[in-house]
Order: sequence, then structure tokens, then C-alpha cells
Amino acid sequence: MGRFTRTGVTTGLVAVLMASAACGSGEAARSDSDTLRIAGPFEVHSLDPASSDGFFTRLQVVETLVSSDLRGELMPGLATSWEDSRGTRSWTFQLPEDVRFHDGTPVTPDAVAASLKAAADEAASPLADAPVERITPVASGVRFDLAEPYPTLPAVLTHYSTAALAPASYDDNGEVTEVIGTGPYEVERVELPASIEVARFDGWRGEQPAIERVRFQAAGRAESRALMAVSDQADVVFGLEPAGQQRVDAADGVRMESALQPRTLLLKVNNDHPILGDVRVRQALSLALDREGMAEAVLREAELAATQLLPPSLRTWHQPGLDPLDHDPDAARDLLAEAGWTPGDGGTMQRDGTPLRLTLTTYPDRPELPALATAIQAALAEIGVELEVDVTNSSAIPAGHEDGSLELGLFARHFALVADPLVSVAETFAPEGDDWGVLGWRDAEMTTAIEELFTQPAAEQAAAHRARIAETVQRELPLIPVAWYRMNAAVTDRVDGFVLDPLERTWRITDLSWAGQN
Amino acid sequence: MSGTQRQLVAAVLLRRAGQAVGVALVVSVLCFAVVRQLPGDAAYRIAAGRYGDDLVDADSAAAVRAELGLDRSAWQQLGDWLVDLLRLDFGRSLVTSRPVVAEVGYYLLGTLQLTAVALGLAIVIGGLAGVLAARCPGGWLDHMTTAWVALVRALPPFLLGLLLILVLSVHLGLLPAVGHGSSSSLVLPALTLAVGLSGLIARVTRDTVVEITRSEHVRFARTKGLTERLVLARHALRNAGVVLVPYLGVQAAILIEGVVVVESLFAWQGLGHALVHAVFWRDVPVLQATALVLALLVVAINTVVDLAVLGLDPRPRKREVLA
Amino acid sequence: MLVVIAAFAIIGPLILPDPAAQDLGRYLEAPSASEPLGRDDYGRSVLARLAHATRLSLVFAALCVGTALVLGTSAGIASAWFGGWADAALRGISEVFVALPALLVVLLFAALAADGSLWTLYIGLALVQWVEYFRVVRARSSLVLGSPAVEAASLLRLGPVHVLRRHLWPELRPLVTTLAALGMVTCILAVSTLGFIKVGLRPPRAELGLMVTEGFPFYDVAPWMSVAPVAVLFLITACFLGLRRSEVTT
Amino acid sequence: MSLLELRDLAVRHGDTALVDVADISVKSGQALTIVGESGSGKSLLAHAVMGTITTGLAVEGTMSLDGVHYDLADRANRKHHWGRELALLPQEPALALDPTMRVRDQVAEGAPGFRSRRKAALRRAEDTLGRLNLGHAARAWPHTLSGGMAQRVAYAAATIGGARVLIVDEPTKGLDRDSLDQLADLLTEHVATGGLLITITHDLHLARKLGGELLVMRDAIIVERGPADRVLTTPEHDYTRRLVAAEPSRWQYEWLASPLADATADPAAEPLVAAEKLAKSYGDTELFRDISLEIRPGERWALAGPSGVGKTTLGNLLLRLGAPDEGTVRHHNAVAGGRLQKLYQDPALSFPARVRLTDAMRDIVRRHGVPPGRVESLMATLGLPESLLHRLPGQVSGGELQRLAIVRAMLLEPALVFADEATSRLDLLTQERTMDCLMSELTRTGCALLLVTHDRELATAVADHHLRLDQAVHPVAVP
Repeated sequence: MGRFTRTGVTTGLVAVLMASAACGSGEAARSDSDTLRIAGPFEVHSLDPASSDGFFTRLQVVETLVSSDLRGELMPGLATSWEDSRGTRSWTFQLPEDVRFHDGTPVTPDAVAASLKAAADEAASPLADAPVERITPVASGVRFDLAEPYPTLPAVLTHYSTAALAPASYDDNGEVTEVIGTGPYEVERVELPASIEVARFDGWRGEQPAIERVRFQAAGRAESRALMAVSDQADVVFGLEPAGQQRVDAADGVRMESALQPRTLLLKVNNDHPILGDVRVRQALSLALDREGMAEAVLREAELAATQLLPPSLRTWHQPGLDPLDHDPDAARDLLAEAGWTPGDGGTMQRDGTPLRLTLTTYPDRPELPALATAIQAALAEIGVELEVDVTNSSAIPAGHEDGSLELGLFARHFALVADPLVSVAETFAPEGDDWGVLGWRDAEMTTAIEELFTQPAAEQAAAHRARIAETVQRELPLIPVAWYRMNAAVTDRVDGFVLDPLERTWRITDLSWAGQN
Repeated sequence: MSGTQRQLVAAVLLRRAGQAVGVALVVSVLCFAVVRQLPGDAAYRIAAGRYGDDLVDADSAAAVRAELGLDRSAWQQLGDWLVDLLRLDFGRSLVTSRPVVAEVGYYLLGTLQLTAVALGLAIVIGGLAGVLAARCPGGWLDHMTTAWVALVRALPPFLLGLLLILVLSVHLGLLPAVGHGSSSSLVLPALTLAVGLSGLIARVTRDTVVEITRSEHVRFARTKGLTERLVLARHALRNAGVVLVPYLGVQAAILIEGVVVVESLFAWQGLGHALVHAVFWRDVPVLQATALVLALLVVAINTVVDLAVLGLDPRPRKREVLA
Repeated sequence: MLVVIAAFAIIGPLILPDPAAQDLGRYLEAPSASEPLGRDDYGRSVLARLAHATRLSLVFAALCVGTALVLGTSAGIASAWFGGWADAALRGISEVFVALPALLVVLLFAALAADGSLWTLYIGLALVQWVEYFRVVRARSSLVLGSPAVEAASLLRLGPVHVLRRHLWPELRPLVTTLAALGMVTCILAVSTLGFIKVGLRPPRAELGLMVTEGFPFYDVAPWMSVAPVAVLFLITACFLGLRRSEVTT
Repeated sequence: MSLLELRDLAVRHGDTALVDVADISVKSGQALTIVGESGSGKSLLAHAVMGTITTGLAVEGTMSLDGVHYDLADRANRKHHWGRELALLPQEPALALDPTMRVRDQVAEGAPGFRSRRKAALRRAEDTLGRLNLGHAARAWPHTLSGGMAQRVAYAAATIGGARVLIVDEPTKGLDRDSLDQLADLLTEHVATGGLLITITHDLHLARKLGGELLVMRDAIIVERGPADRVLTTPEHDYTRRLVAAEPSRWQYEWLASPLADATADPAAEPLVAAEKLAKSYGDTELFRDISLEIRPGERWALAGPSGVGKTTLGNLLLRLGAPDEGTVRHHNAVAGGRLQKLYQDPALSFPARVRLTDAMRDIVRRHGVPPGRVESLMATLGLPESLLHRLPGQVSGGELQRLAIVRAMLLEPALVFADEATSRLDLLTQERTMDCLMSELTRTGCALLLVTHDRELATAVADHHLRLDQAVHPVAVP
């Protein structure tokens, strides 16, 4: 047994410090000057496209067959073109020639079809919801055969879960062990769950991008990310909270970029609920919300207060002419009185001895959700509605939907998971209900309008259908919109050409360049 | 090492090994049992973990349930896990589908690095402050450490970490605030933990050293003509070690378990982080393996402490009074 | 000082406005004469919330610590008193609890109640803490019970009540109070830590630890939000550390 | 011829003089011994000379060693002499040795040149230990040493640096007679080889063995000085006379054991305690075996022997406070219900430390229905003021507390009292007083006594049945 002397202790400590220093010095030594450093809130759980949260699409390592531009219009991705036949029951996507995966193997129809089949088997992928019968490699592309007409298939194929991976990416069990894609960047190093490093792929078929390397680092705390942004430890930082944005605004050499997302923060209402089934109660709840105040206090931007369900970023769907949702507590109380609720003990409304008490379920993954819940709680208390807020796991909402126990759910609904919002809207208002859509509410007019839209009517007619949908939602409030959603990023002045993709499909790194180099 | 000492070491190892097996069993079963009792459908939780809040729905949950066999009976699932455990097969994470061994091993490495460096720093800072404070009890340094302890105890570690980031990373630009894997990104989280811990270590070191320097044998050592430094090195520190090593053991165990906040603030990947996610997502294999690793680590630390004390202090643990 | 804090916790909630009353138009208002501690991100009065939070935290922490103390102390005394298999069993249980990650226990208990109720947190924290009392009390109790004084008491046939009252309790009290004092603060900080990883959130609850966590994102623009609860925590800690000093005379 | 002289040495705490001595000189070849009761200031004197006295006390005076003068007020000016010129052999050697270091290393570190030539120092330490018959213990840990061995190791460690002036502070605590004699021989040898020796002790036996000059201290001053044999045989000062008369061999009391007959015991009476073939070992060490004895009412038994042979263990077995490995102990009904009591070596540890004595006593009175006033009357008999009861045990002196323990024990009118080294920590006068109290009460009530002591004279003075436990496992029963 060694002596416990001062020298011994010191030697031991130095050894520990050196050992731990040695284990990471290799990466740290690399120069940062040619690396674009991106930080974001979410972690990378998996290499599998469906569970990867789109990281590899955003980093432009893998490509989907179809891509979309900033306005959500479809454009070629890996596929150069596509055409439908049999009345949109069959689709053929043409693949470019002489394109190679990052491992040097050629991009063949077989390889791409295999990737797509894997995606179709993954229940979480939107492709699994499409009535796909067969995916077959054909001469220079891939052909989909569907059970019924499906005009939105190209839009579905913009989703990150449908990206094409090289055959070598899969192991014998079909698990993805390596991300080998076709994009302009190839993976250099992945350290799940927090960091990914990619470098320019020399064999990229398009123009060589200006940024040579990209390193993504997940940092769960918004405060940490804000500090990274202002202290030049990251070039692009996603998902800052209002306080962090203020900090960035005040700092030199870094600016805030933002874009409205096709996402709405909304209250999902259980329309089968004895209290909430009454449209007057729903309207009262909606009238109680001071949306502008909440948007200002929680999101620091009063304009984000939702005046209707679908945000202006969904240009064809948003109805500027619609009467906006109001804040009017008195009217709300009148509506409640009309519905038979009278003020009871402690200010809580009651009817036949039952107090007007509701539970709101939400989750902390998006920090504004519990914050808004707190504000909603206070707003509803004003009109005598007692609201319990349960901050739990995001899955509690679909689970509560399934067993009907959910009363109110607060979450952020993305209306363009695939490039065409129609897919999401249709899902949201499905007559049988939807996990992240309506619960216990159906409307014949709404159903017809959506069905009509799927048949790709003329533009004018389509607009009328969309208007009807918007009006119905505004009147019936099966979902109570609260606020729209703006995504933001702090960007250093080191880079030029930064644009936020509202659909979050890609970070458009190929468009970036170092400031002062061109 | 004499024969009796070898026997003592063997006894410690045997007792701790027994404890390890017992703890492993209890922890596994307990985790499993409690997770079964948790509200919420595990399949939904897992699906939410895998696919994110945009994609979790009844379909994906059903697919998860079918894939993972979550509809098997509880006994069957527990039995399967224990059998696999005996074969040292920890299975795959329900969320990431990666082998649990790889996943937990990765987090374990992070935790060990962080804990070792933090503890090392804390011992250096706290030990030095403690020894210096002990030189003149009631002096300014002594009062400083007392105030330090109170402040650090009242300050949540994330605020402390934030202060350090602001000073060392943002204003001075010395160290990266966030990250994992490089030695420089280890410094700030380790320092945060070390600063929090060093106050206590300083306090305990001071008390111990003061007590020991007042002891008969240290006074005798002085009158033998030994210099102060020699007295400190040969007598005071060694005897202080007998008191401090078990204390440090307890602190190391707390560090290993309780650094989740610091991990989260500095985006450092460690077991605390893994544990939180595993509970949140109902990732039972990862949860069980993490809990198991943590429990065994604590047992390992206790073993090391036992052995160290055995090496430092030859006196028998149970002193019988002979007269 | 502790009296001042206690008075604040008891009287404050009675005279100050509703801590949940929001005024969204006045979010993050800086401290002023009418609102000495400013307003938080929902325009709620930080002072009012602080008073409620101090009360809730103190009561909660006292409950946690009290439970752990009673549990740990009685188990520790029992273990030292009866020895043999009772000691072995209790020690075995405590060793398992020591090795069981504290975070896991609290997380699991917190998860047991889906609605983020404080009760489960309370049980979890108490379960985590009792081991400390058990170990300390057991060690000291076996020393005391093995001492000549207790031997003399048994020769004098003074009975177990005398031993508990005159021998064990006077020896254990300073130890246990020290542990309890520090345990109170640990409890409040534990809630804060859990809040940081999104456990135990349940608006509009005002709790010291959670207030620190809630104020954290605004450390820059509204430092008063986190400074106020941290200051109260610091004062509580300093008081308890001071208490300990006056308690432990040797 | 070296000479150490102390002039106008005074130690003060505030206005109270704790030591006030005009002049003392120590010559080589002649031991200087200072005796006196505890609190007389003799230990402070030693530490004032050494420079190790606590900082709270003010020291005045000068010391000259071979013509070099030192101001005693400056504690640090002798520090460089420590181990080289000035050495201190501390009280309680068992505590003075570092429990975590082997004996040889502890001795070696005092050797000159230890830092530069470690090997040589270690060799020297082994030589020194060898000369003290401790060669086998060089690599032992301190906790494995007996009291006498620890004392000799401490002696080796203190003197290896070659200091001429050796100050020995109360070396007799807990030492049995044989170890004491060995120590006396070592000290005498130190004097014989030209060393200067100052010994502080309350043990007259040691003082007699060392010879030389003897100083008697009381209440900070020297009351008598002179050659040791003269002072101890024909003391002049009244205090010295009392001190000399307090040795057990010179006691004169009615309750003394008479060598002629066993007056109190009735051989036909049922034994209170009957032990048969007791054996006990700790680990691999066997303490004793085959011990059988019977204690009858009124008998006075002494268990004597060097420390570490298991005297207390045997006593506890007889009281059934522990279980023997083999054999049986039977108790008569007469000792049931608290009529077996024990007095402890350290009375402070036998009372609840944080409870006022009055509460501790009241519990007994209530529990056993002791008649009111009994505590007070017993205390008065034993010469204890009632005001003592309002203090904590730690605030009462050892002698008074031991008498309080006697009061406590007598409250239950015991049939047998086990006195476990009950006076070994007390100085002579206090010991005499305490034993007188105990024995008078025992005689009055006809209670039996089981005395455990390492002091043969005390055993002889008090007991009429003797059992000697020696290093050898088998007991020697002396009728």
C-alpha cells in the first residue's frame, strides 16, 4: 500500500488530469477556422432516418427524392423529375446518372428502393400512412404503386424519414449503422447523442459548397446556447429563448435570423368531454385568452398571437379576411352563463354542483409550452375556469387521445411535415380524430372540402375549400389556436447567405459562404 | 503487506462483492417494478423518445409495442432481462436501438472523466484552503471558507456554472462553454462541481487537520525536532487521510450520481443525463443498466475507500477494550 | 434572522397579493418602490411569490427532513440497540439505498404521480435522505450504548426510557440537528435541480427551488428573479450553519 | 558537567499564578524529580521549560543551559533544540505514537540527519530499539504494543536525537509496577551517562527509585525540596508528610485487610457469584482459562496483574456483562435487581455526559423508590457538597466524581461492588480519600468487593482474597 504523502497525492492528481486531457486532445487540436459550428437544442438519438429527427437531411448528408424551396414549393431532390400515372396511383421518380454514395458505390434504383421500403415499414414515417402497395426499382428510377389515388406522394417524399441511404449503411438486421448518403456533405464523425461532424463530399454532383466542414453540437440548455452564440463559440445557434435573443441582439458580431414556421401552438380539446363538447364553452375558453399579451410576454412578439389556426406562412391556407379570434372575458362569461355555468365558491364557475375544473396536459420539450400553459391557466382563472396544468411527456397527448382521458392538450402542431400542408391538414381534421389533431369532432362540410382538395381541383375552387375549412375551424374551435411559431437562429457575421427554411428540412449549408471571401 | 492484512483485504473484497451482487439484484428488480407502476403507456413514451413530438402517434406506439414485445407479461420481461444479464447481455436501448453496453459505456466514460477531474480539482482547491485555514484557526481564511460553504450550499450548481461560463468563457474567452469529448470542454463543468465541493472539503480538511495537529502524537513529533513541513507530511496528512478518504468516497458517490444539472448545462454526456432520459422515455434496459452501473460504481468506490483506509490506518476496525 | 425569514414566510402570504395573479403587460418589470423585488416573466409580483415560496419550501423541506429524520433515527437506534439480525437487516437495506442512485429514486417517485404532485417528490427525497441519519445515528448510538455510562445504567436497572432520554438523545441531538439543518437546504436545492430537468413543474406553484430554476433563463435581463430566491436560500443556509455552530459545543 | 538553571519561572493565567518558582537547577548525574498532586502546576513547569505550553498562558523567567540564556516568555527560542538538546517524554505514550506509522519509522525520524540519510537513521532506530529489548517490535504498529512497550518506544523516539536534557511528564499513568521499574532503569541510565533529567510525577515509588533531588509542589509553589531519600523518609512540610502517608502501604484504617483472619466472610454462606472454569480469548489471543472462583457476602477480592491480561474482562464476566467462551457464572438471588454495582476507571464516562448530575441521580431515586434525602445524606457522609449535583459530569473533578459514583452505587444497597481500577487515575491523596469512602461504606453495609487493579500495594491493603492474572494464561490464586 503506497504512502500517503504530499508528493504522492500531487503525482496522482497530475496523472488524473493528464489522462483525462489526453483522451480528448485529438479533436480539440483541430482548427476551427474552416469549420461551421452549429448548435441546437435537440439531440441525435439514432442514425436511422426515421428516428434521427432529420439531422442528416438538415446537414445535407442525405437527400430525399423530392425537396422543397423556402416557400414550400416542391423541387427536385435526389430525383431529377417525377411523373404520375393511373390517376396518381402510380408514381415514377427518375434518378440522376453517374451519381455515387459517399462510400463510392453507385446510386442505383435498387439501393434507393430499398431505402424507401425501409422508410415505408417504419410506422412513424409519413410514408407509412400512404397506401403504398409496392416500391419497385425501374430502369433509371423508382416506381411507387399505390392502392388509391395519392396526389401528395411527392410531398410525402420530402420528409426526412424517406432519405436515400447506401446499402452499406444497413447491417444484417436492417439497422442503420452508418449514414452514407448522396448529399454534398459526408459524415466524418458521429458521437451520439450530441455531436456530428461532416465535411465536404468531393464527389458531389453539384457545385462545391463554400463551407468545408460543419460541426453540430447539441446543447440542451437555451442559456448555454445563447452564451455560445455571443462568445463566438458557435456560428449558428438554433432555438434561442427570448432572453437569449435579447442577449444576442445586444452583442456585436452576431445577429438574429428568424422565419415564421407553419407551426401553431394550440389547445387540443376533447370534444367528447361533457363540458368541452359544448361549443359555447370552447368559444368562452378562446375568448378568455389574451393572445397578444401572452405572445408578447412569453414569445416576446405580439404579432405571433394567433388570429386563426393556420399561420400566414402557409400562404394559400391562411385567410386574411377571416374575423380574428378576440380577447373578451365578459363575452366569455356570458357564453358560459348561456351554457349553464354560474359563479360558485372561490370564483370558480359551476353547474349542478360540478365546478368548471379542467386539466391541461403539456410537455416541457419546447420551453414555451409550459410557459404558455401558465399564462393560459391565469387567463382562464379570470373567467372562473379552474385549470390544472400537468407538465409531462409529449406522448401523454396521443396516449390521452387514444383512451379519451385527455381534456385539453397544449402543443405545437406542424402543418407542413411534408411539403404539402394538405396532408397535415387532412390528418388533423380526420373524421376519426387524430393524435395531434381533433378529438371527438367531425364535420361533414370539412370532410368533403378536404376530400375535394385531394382531387386537385382548379385553383379558385381549391381556395374556396380552404376558406371553408378555415371558417369552420374558427367557428367550431375543435382546436383552439393560441399562437404561431417563429423559429430563430443566431448567426455570426462570419457567414453570409444564411436563410432559415421554415419547414426545417435543411439548414441550407451549401448556400453559405465565409464573409469576405466572395 | 502482512498475512493478516492480506486477510483483511480479502475480507473487504468478499464483503463488497457480496454487497455488489445483492445491490445488483435489488436495483434491477426495483427499477423494473417501479417502471411498471409508472403512469403512462410505455410504448407511447418510447415512441416519443424515438421519433420526437411531431411523429409520435398511436400507429408508431403500436409499432413500438409490437417490435419490443411490451405486451409480454411482467414476469416474462423481468425473467428475460435477468437471464440476459447473467449472460452479460444488456440488450438494446428501446429508443435508440443501439446496444445498451455501448450506450451506457459511453456515458460512463463521460461521468468518470468528469468526476475524476472534478474530485481532483476539489481536493486540490479544498485541501489547500483547508490546510492553510487550519494553520490559523479563526483567521480570515478560516472565516472565508465558512462563508464559502454557506454560499455554495445555497447556490444551485447551475447558477454557479453560469457564473463560471460568464467569467471564464464569455468574458475571458479561455475555455469553451459547452461540449463533450475535448479536454478543454471538460474544465468548466469539472470546475463548477469542484468549486461547489471544495468549500466542504476545505471545511472538513480544516477541522480534521486542526484536530490532528492538536493530537498528542503530532505534538510529540514536533518535540522530536521535526520541522513543521515534515510533521505535516509524515503525520498530519496521513492521519487526516483516515478521516478524509471516507468523506471523499461519499462525495465521489454523490458526484457520480448527482451531476445531471451540470451535465445538462454544459452539454456533457454522462450517466445522470442517461438516467433522466431513460426515465422520461421509459427506456427500461438503459434505465436498468444505468442504475446498475451507478450502484456498482458506488460499491466500487466504497471498496476503494475501505482498502485505502485499511492501507492508511492499521488499527483494527472494531477495537476491543483490553485491560 | 431565522425568525425574520419565518415571519416573512408566515405573514407574507397573508398580506401580499395573489402570487399567481398575472399581469402580462408588465412582464419582467424591474424592482421599484411599489414592487420592491420586481415582476417575473408573467408580470407576477416576485415578492408575493417569494413569500409563498418560502412558506411552501420551508414546510416541504421540514416535512421531508422530519420524515427522513424520524425514519433514519429510529432505524439507527433500533439497529444499534438490538444488534444481531435486526442490525444486519437494517444495515443491508441501508447499503442498498446508499448504492441506489438518489437521482433514480427521486425521478421514479416523481414519475409515479403523473401530475407533478409534490407528495411524490417528498416521499422520494425522504427515502433518499433517511440513510444519512441512519448511518450517523447508528454509529453514534453503538458508541453510546457500548459506553460505561450505559453499562452503569443497566447495572442500576434504569430501563430503556432512561437510556433513550438521558444517554442517546442528548448525544444524538446535536448530530441530528446539524444533519437536519443542512438537509433542509439540500431539499430545497434538490427541488430546484429537479426543476432544471423539468421534473416537478406544475404551474403556478411558487417554490424557492423552482423559482431559482424559473428565473435562471432571465439571469441577464431580470436578475432579480433568481437573485431573490437564492438570497433567501443563502440566508436560510447561513442561519442553519449558525445554528449548528451554537448547537455543537464540543 | 552540564547545568540547567531556571530563574524566576512563573506561569500565569490572567492574575492567577499557576507556577511560581524562584530557582531550580539541574546538574548532570543527578535526577531532579518534581512531585505533587494534579493541579499543582508541575506539568506546566515542564512545558514552560520545553516551550510547548499553551498560548493562552503567560510565561516569565529565564533558563540557562551551559551558560546560554533563554527568555522563557519566548516559546520559539528553544525550538531548534528540540530533539537535539531538549527532549520531552510525553504522558500517555499510547497516544503520543502515531497510530498509522510503524514503530521503527517513528523512532528514526527523530534521529539527526533523518532527512538526508534515511537508511542510516533507520539503522540507528533499530539499534536503539534493540538496546531497549524492542528489536522484535521495530516493524510493529503502535496499537499492538503494551503500555510499557509503548513507553519505551516513546523513550527511544524522544532520546534518539541525543538530547541531554530529558523532561519526563507523568510517565506512570496506566503503567504496572514492572513496566515502571523498567522505565526507572532507563531514566537512571540517562542520568548515569551524563544526561540532565527532570521528571514530573505523582508516583512516590518512581521518585524513590530515581533518587537525586526531589521538589514537592503544591498550588504553584515549591513547598519542600531536598534529596529524595531524605524528603521521602523524613518529610518536613506538613503537605509532604500527608503525601507520603497516602501510599497504600502506609495506610492506617480500620477497614484495612487483616492478614490474620477473615473476619467478615462466612464460609458457609451461599456465594453471591460463582464462576466455574471460565475461559476467554480475543481473536487469537487467549486471555485466561480455567478460572473458578466464588465470592461470598462481605468478601473482598482483588484481581491484580499487569495491564492487558484481562482483569477487567474477567470482572465483567463475573458481573455477566459479557459472555465467557467457556464455563459458567451463576448469580445468587441476593444480587438480583441492581444489587451488583460497578465503579469505573474513568468516572466521567460512567455518567451520561450531557445530563446534569441531579437529573441522573433523580432517575435512580424515582426508579428504585430510594427514600428522599438519602442522596444528600450519603453525599454528606462522603464529604461532597450538594452544589456538585447542578453540574455536568465533565465539570466535576475526577476524585469528587468517583465519590459521586460511589454514592450512586450505594443508593441501591448492593451486595457486591466491582471497582475496576477505580482509583488508578487519581493522585495519591485523592486515591486515599476515595478508597476510604468506598471501604467505609462497604464495611458499614457488609457489601462484598471485587477490586481490579494493577497496584499490588493497593490490592494488599484492601483485599483479603487475591487472584493474580499474569502474562501466563493460568491464574495464580493466593489465599
